Amino acid sequence: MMASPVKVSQMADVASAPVLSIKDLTVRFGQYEAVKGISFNVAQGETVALVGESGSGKSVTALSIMRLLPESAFLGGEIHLSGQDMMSLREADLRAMRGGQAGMIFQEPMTSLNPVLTVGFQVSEAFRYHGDYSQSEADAEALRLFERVRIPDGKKRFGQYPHTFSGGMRQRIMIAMALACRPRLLIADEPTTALDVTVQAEILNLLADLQRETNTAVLFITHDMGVVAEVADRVVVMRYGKVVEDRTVEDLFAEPGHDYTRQLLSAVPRLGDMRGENAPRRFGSPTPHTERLGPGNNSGGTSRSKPAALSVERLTTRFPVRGGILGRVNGYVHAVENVSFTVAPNETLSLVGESGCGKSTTGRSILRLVEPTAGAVRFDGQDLLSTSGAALQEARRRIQMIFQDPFGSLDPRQTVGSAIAEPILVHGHRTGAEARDRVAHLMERVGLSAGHASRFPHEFSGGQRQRICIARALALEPSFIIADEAVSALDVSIKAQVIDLLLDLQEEFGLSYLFISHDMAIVERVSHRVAVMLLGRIVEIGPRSAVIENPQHPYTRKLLAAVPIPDPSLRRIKSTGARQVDELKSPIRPLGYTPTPQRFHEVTPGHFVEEI
Amino acid sequence: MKSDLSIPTKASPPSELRAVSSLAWRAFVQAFRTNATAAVGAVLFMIIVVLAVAAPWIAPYDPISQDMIVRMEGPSMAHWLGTDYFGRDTLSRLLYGARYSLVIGLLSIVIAVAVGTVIGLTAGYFGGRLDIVIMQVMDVVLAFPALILGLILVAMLGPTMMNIVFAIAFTAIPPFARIARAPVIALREREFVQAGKALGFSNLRIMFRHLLPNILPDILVMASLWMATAVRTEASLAFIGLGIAPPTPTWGGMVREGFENILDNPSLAIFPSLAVLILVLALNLLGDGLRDAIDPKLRTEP
Amino acid sequence: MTLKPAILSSLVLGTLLSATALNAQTLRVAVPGSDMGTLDPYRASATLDINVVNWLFNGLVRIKPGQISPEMIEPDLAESWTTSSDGKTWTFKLRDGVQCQGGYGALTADDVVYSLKRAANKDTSSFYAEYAAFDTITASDPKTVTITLKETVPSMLGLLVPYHGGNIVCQKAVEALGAEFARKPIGTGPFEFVEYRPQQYVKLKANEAYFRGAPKIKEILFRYIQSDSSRDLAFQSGEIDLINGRFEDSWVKRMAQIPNTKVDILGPLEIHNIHLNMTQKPLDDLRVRQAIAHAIDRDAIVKFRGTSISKAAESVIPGGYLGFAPIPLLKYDPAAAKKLLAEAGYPNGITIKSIQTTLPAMLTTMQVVQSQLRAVGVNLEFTLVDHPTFHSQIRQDLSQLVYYGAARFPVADTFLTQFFDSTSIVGKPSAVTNFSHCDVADDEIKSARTAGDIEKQKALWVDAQKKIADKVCAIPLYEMGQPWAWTQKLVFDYPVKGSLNLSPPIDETTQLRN
Amino acid sequence: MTAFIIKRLGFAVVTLFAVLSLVFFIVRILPGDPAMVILGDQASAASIAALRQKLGLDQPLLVQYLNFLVGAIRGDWGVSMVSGRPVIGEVLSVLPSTIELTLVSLFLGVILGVPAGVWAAVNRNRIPDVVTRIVSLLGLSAPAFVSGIVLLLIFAIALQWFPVISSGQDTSFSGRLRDLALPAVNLALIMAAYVTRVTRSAMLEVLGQDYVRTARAKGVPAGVVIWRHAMRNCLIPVITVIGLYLGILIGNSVLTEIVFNRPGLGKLIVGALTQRDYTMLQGMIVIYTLIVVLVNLITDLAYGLVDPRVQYR
Repeated sequence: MMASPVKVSQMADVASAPVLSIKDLTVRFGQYEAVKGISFNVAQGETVALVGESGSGKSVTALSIMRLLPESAFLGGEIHLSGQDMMSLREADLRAMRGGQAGMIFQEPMTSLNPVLTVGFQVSEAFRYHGDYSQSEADAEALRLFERVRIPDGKKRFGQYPHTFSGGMRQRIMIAMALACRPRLLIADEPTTALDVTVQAEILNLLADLQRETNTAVLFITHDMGVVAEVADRVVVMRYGKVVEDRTVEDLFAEPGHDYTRQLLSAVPRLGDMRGENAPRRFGSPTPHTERLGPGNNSGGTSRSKPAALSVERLTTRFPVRGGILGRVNGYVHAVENVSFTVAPNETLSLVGESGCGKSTTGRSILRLVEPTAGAVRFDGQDLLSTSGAALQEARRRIQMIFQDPFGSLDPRQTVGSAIAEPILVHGHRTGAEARDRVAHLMERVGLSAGHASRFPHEFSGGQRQRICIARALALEPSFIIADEAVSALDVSIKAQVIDLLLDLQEEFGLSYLFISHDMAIVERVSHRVAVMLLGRIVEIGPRSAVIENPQHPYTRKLLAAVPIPDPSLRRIKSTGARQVDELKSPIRPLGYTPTPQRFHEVTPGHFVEEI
Repeated sequence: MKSDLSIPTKASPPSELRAVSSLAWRAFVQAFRTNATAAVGAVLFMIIVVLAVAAPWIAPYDPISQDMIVRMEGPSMAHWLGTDYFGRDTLSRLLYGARYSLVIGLLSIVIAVAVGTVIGLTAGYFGGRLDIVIMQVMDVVLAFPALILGLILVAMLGPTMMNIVFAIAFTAIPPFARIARAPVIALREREFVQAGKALGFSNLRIMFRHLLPNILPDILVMASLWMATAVRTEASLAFIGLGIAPPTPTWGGMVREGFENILDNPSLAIFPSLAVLILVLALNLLGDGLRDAIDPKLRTEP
Repeated sequence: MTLKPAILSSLVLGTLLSATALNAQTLRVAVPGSDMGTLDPYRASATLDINVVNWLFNGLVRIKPGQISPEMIEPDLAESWTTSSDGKTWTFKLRDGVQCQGGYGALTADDVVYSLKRAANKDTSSFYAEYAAFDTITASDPKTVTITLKETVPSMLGLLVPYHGGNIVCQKAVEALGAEFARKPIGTGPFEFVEYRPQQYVKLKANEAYFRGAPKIKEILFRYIQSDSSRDLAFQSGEIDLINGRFEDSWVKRMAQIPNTKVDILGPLEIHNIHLNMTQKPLDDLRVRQAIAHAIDRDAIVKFRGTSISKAAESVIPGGYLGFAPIPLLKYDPAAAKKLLAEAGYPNGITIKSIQTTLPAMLTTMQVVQSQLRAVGVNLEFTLVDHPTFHSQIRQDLSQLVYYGAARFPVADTFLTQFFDSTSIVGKPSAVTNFSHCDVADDEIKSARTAGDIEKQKALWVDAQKKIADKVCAIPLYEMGQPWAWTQKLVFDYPVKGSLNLSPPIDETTQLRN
Repeated sequence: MTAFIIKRLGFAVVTLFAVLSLVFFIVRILPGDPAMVILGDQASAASIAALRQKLGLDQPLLVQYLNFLVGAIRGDWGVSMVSGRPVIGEVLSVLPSTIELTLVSLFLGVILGVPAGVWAAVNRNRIPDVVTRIVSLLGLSAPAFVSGIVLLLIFAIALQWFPVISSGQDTSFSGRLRDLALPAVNLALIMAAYVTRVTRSAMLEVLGQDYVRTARAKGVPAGVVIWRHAMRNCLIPVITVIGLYLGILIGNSVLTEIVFNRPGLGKLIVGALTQRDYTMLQGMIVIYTLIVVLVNLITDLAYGLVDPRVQYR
C-alpha cells in the first residue's frame, strides 16, 4: 500500500544529526515576505520553543516545514527533516513524511478535527496511510493511543464525534493523531492557547510525559512566555520574519540578549509580581500618550467608603433547554445563579473563571444584552432590570462595554471614524462637526492618529482595533465600563499597552471597571478586587491581594496553581504519571431544580469564601 | 487563526462615501484585480448594456416592422441573423430585446432582493416565534411551483411587462428571504451587533445600518445568478401561455416564438437562446468574481 | 473491468431498442392538446373530443364518409324515412342487426328516443338549443321513431347526423355507467372504447360486431401531444401514423417532404372574422368600420397563413356551407381607409382596444392585422390574456374588437344565428357569440328558418350576408381547413374531403397496409 | 427524532391550511370560468349560468369556502369540475411518473454535478473550472423546452436511440428506462448546474478549513482528503440546494413533460389552470404543498445523516 522513499536504515545514519534543520528559509506571498531567511535546528529529544507575536512568521515557518502552505507561497532555502530534503520531495513522498516523520498539533482544537468523522476513525486513519495496517489493527493501535493520551473511557468514546468532546479532550485526540506513527518531530502550533488554564496545564504535562517516553523532538510554537518557561529547552525568538535570538531557555530568561526579547519579557505579567501591593500597576510600556505618566503605581485609590457605582444583587440568568414534540422547556442552563457583588466608584472588580463559568453572561446580563431571569442591577439608584425604553438607553450610555474580539466588535463595513461617531450622533449629544472633533480627540486620546478616521477596521492591527473600541466606548462619557476579555486576544506587548491605557483612562475619568478575564496574571495586575466564578456562581470574592495571595476555595487554588510561570527555574511540570483528568461539570439542570443555597464566610475583612 | 495575519491594504476611499457604496465599489475593484473571469464577465455585461442602450442607433431595422416577403429566412447580408415568423429582423429584435430583458431581469430581481432581504433580515434578526411565522409564510409561497405561481399571477393581473416583472419578483422572494436570513442568524451573535446594542442603538439601526451592509455581498452574488433565472422564467411563462404582449421584443418571447418554428428554422430559437446564455454567462462570471473577491477566506493569505 | 464500455453500452442500447414491438394493425394518431375532456357525445365540443366521438357512434342518418355537405346525407342507423307534407312530422325506420358495444344488446327505437331526448335536455346536453323545435319524439314500434316539430327546421336531417346531439347512444349503457359514461362511452360505431390514460392517450379497438362489417384496423391509439415540435418529430420518426397539424403553410410543406406521407386540408372550413363592436365609439360610426375594412389586406394575410391551408374569405360565413354565396366585400385600399377616418373626424387615427388570446395561431394573425392597421393610423392595442380568460371576457362584452375563428354545422343558419342575430348578442341571457351587436339581418335570418322552400331560404341567407357585410358588423379575413398528414400505409376507401367531427373518417373500410 | 417529525408534520398542517385558503381565493379571483370550458364555445349565456348554479359557483365565496373546508377536512377533495373525475384519482394516476422523473433526474443531477463541482473547485480558476462553469451555465440559461427539442433532434431523430414519445406502453424495465432517458437528462441539466455551482463553492470553503489541513498533516492522500474528509462537510449546502431546488425541478418538469409527452403533475396543473378547474387546482396544490413539506423534512433529516452535530428539535 505504501512505499515510503525514506528508509529507516537511512535515518539511523543521521541519528546524530538534527531531526529538523532549517537553513535560510524564506517564504513569500506575492510581494509580501513573511519569513526572511531564518535558520535553526531541532535535535532529537529536544524541545525548541518558537516564540513571537502575530505576524512574526512563526506559524508560516511551521507550515512550511510540512509543506502545507497554499500554492501561492514561494519557498526558498533548505528544510531537512530526518535528513530528507523537504523542498525537493514530490507530493506522494511528502505524504509519507507528513504524519510519518513529523506530526503536527494545531491551535484550534474546535476546528482542527473533522466534525463529521468519528474521532476513532480520524486517529486510526493516521496508521492506515503509514504502514501496513489493516483497519482492525489500526483501530486497535488507535485505541491504545487513546489510553496513552489519557482519554477516559476510550473504548466508548472511540466511536463518537468531535463535538461531544471538550476542548482539552479534542486536543488530546489531536496529540494522539500526531504521535500515532511515532514521528521523530512533533510540531505543536500554539496547542494550548485556546484552552483554559487548568486544561493547559494538563496538556503540557501530557506532552512532557509523551516526549520523555518517545524521545521525540518538539518544535513548540507559542506567544506565551510562561508556557515557554515551562516546556522549552531552547528558545528561538522571531520578529517580522527574522530570528532575533536563539538560546537556551535558562540563558534567555536570565539574560535576554535582544531588546525585543527584553521587551517581550517585561510585558509578561507574572503571577505574584504584585505581592504586597493593593492598587493596580501599569506595565510602563512606552506609548506616545502615556509617557508623561511614566511607569509606576497607579495612584488612584479606590473609594470603598463611597456608595457603590454598581451593585448586582442576586442576579440570575437561565437559558431554557427545549425538547420534545412541542418544544417544551425541559431544563435550564443556569448560566448565572444568584450572583451578588458591588463595584465602587473608580474601582476595578475582576471576574475570573474558566470558559462556561458564566462570567461573560454576567456582564451581558447587567446591560441586558441577555435578559436576566431574576435579581437586580442598581446603577445610579436605578434598577436596570426594571427600566426600559429611554431610561435603559440612558443607562446603556453610562455603562459601556468592550468586547474580546476587537475585529468582531467593529462592523467591518464601517469606517472607524463613523463607528466612533455613531453613538454620539445616535444619542443626539452633538452636531456633526462637534462629533467629528470629538472623534478626533478620542482617537488621539487612545493613541491613534485622528487622520485614520476614514479607514476600515481591517486596516488596523488587533491592538489598534481594541483602542478604537475603547474610544467608541468613551465617546458617550460613561462612568462604568465592562471589559469582557478585552485584552485576551492581543499579543503580550500589545496587551500591556492596552492595559496601561485602560488604567490611565480609569485615573483620568474616574471610571469603574468590571474586568472579565480568565488570565490570572492580568487580573492580578489590574484589579482592586477579584471574584472567582464556577458554574454560574461566585465561590470567592475579596480584595485582590487577599484572593490571590491567600486563596481559600479549592477551585481558586487550582486555578492559580495552573498558571504557567515565566521563569524556567520554577518549572513545575514533571513526570506525574497518569494524572486525573477531570472536566468541568455542566451547568444544565432539569426543570424544577432548586440551587443549593450558598453560604459564605469572611476570611479577612471583605474576603468571602463559599462554605463547602 | 489570528486575523492579524492578513496583509493590511492601503486603500482609503473618501470618507464621504457611505459604507454600502464604497463596499460595492471596493468589491468591484477587488474582483477585477483578483479574478480575470470576473473582468471578462464585467466586460461582457457592459457590452450588452451598451448594445441595449444604443439599439435605436445601431439596429439595422425597426424591430416591429413586418416584411412578409422575407419570412423565416436564415442569415444573409441584408439580415445578419435572419428574419422571424413575421419577416422582422432578428438582429434588431435582439438588440431592442436586450433592453426589455435587462429591465425584466434587473427590476424583478431588485424587487425580490429588496422585499426578500427585509423579510429575511427581520426573521433572522429577531428570531424566535416571529422567525418561525415568517419562514412558514415563505414556505407557503414556496409550496407553489414558481412557474405555476407566476402563471397564476400573470393570468390574474394580465401579461403586461410590469406584471410579469412583479410575478417573477414574487416567486423569487422566498429564496432571497432564506439567503438573507442565514447569514443574519450567524451575524446577530457577532460582537459588533452586541456592541451596537450596548451602545444603545435601535434595532432598526442595527439591522439596516450594520447587518445589511454585511449580508449585501452574498445577496448581490445570488442576485446576479437569479437574473438569469428571471430571463429564463419569462421565456417559460411565454411557453406555457403568458408572455409579454407582442410586438414587444423580449429575449424570452423570442426564444418562445423561435421554438414554435424550430423545425422550420432552428436559428430563430438558437440566436435568442445564445443571447440569454451570454447574458447569463456574464452575470455568473461577475457574480462569482464578486463573491470570490468578497470572501476573505478565499483571498490569498499566508 | 473485462467489458469494454462500448460493448456494454451497445448491449444496453440493443435491449432498449428491441423493446418496442407494436401491433401492426394499430393506427397511431396524434393531436395537439394535453388531455381529453369528455367523450359524452352531448357534452363533447372540443375538437380533440369530437375527434374520438367520431369513430364511436352512429346517427339516424349520416353525411357520406369523407364528405361534409349536408346535401350528401345518406342512411345510417335509419334505413329510410318519410316526411309529412307540412314538414313537421318525420318518421324513421331503423335498420336491423345493430348491436350496442360492450354487450349492451341490440339497438332499438327506444334507444333512439332516449338519445334524442337526452340531446334536447338542457341538463344533459350542451347542444339542447339546436333541438328546441323538437316537439315529441316517440317510438311506435322497436323499429320506428317519429319526431314531430313545433316549426320547420332549415336542415332537419342535419340535426340527426352523428355530430353533437345527433349521436345515438345506448340507453342501458348510459344508465348503467352513470357519470362514468363520459369516460367510458358506448356507441354502435366501428370502434369501441378500451382505455383512457390521462394526459397520454385513448385506446379504441375494432367493433367486430359492427353492422357494416368488422373494421380492418384493429386498434386506434389516440395520443395527446401538446408540443407541436414533438408531435411533428414523433410523426417523422415513424411513431405516429396520422397527425393533426399546425395551421401553418410551413407545416404543410415540411410534412410533404417526409417520404410516403400524404398531407391534406380537411373540411369543413373555419372562417376567421374580426367582429367590431358597433355600439362603442368610435366603431359605432360606419365610416370607421369601413375604414378598418379597407385597411385590411386579406391577400397578405392569406399569404402569411399560407395558401396551402387558407384562402381569402368571400363572405361573413364559411364557403361551402348550405346558403353560402360569395358577396362583394370592401377592397384593400389604405388611401380610402385614411380618407374615411378623416371624414369620420379622426384624421390623426384612432386607438382600439382588443382582448387577445395568447394562443399562438390566433395571436400571430392578429399581429399581422395590427401591423396593417397601424399603416392607416389605427392603433390596435392588445390586452393579452390566456385562452379561458379570453373566452370569458369577450363574452362579457369587454373587447371593442374580437377576432374569432369558427366552424359550425355547415348550414348558413347556424352560423348567422350564433354570430349575427340580435338574440345572440353578448350580454343577453340568450347570448351566444354575437360580439359585434349586429342586428341588421334579423328579419332575413328569421324568415329563412321557416321559409320551407330551399331556394327561398338560400336567397334570404344571401341577403343576410350582404347586409351584414354592408354594415361591416364583421370583417371576414380568411377560411381555413384542418391540416392532417398521414402515412401512405393508411388507405381510405373513398375520397376524403373532410368530416364534421374534424377527424378523418376511420371506419370499417379503412386499411393500414404494411 | 420521531418527536421532531411529528412536530414538523404539525407545522405542515398549518402550512397546508394557509396554502389551501390562498389557492381557493386566488383561483376564484382569476377571470375565466369552468362552466364555459365544460360547455364549449357555442353554449348560450343561460346554459352557462345554469351550469354555474349546478357547480355551486353562484354561491357567495365564503359559503363555497366553508363547504370546501368541510369537505377537505373529511378528506373529500371532490371531483374535477371539468372532467367529473375524482381529483385524488386523477392526481394519483400521474404522480408516479412525476416522482419517477424527478428522482431519476435528481440522481443524474447529483452524480453529474458533484464530481464536476469538486473538479472545478480543486482546479479553481484553471481550465477545468472555466469549462464546468460554462457547461453548467448552459444548463441554467437554456429554457427546458429548447434543450428538450435539441435532445430530441439529436437522440431521437438523428441517432434514433430513444423514442420521441416518452410515455410508451412498454412497461418492461428497459422500456421504462428508454422512455425516461431523455426527459430525465433534460431535467437533470438544470439540477446538475445548480449542484455543480454549490458544490464548487462549498468545496472551496471546506478545503480552507483547519481539519483539512489536519488531514493533510497526517499524510492522508489528496483524493481521500477530498472525498472522505471534505465531501461530507460539503454535503450540507449541497443538500440545502437540492431541497430548495427540488421544488424548482418539479415546477420545471411541466416544460419537460410537455416536450417529451410524459404525463405528470406539471401538465395536470397547467391544464387545470387553463380550464379553470377549481377543484382540480385545489387538489393539485395540496399535493405540491405536501411534496414541499416532505422534501423539507427529508432535507432536515438528511442533515443529520451527514452531520452528527445536528440535533432534531
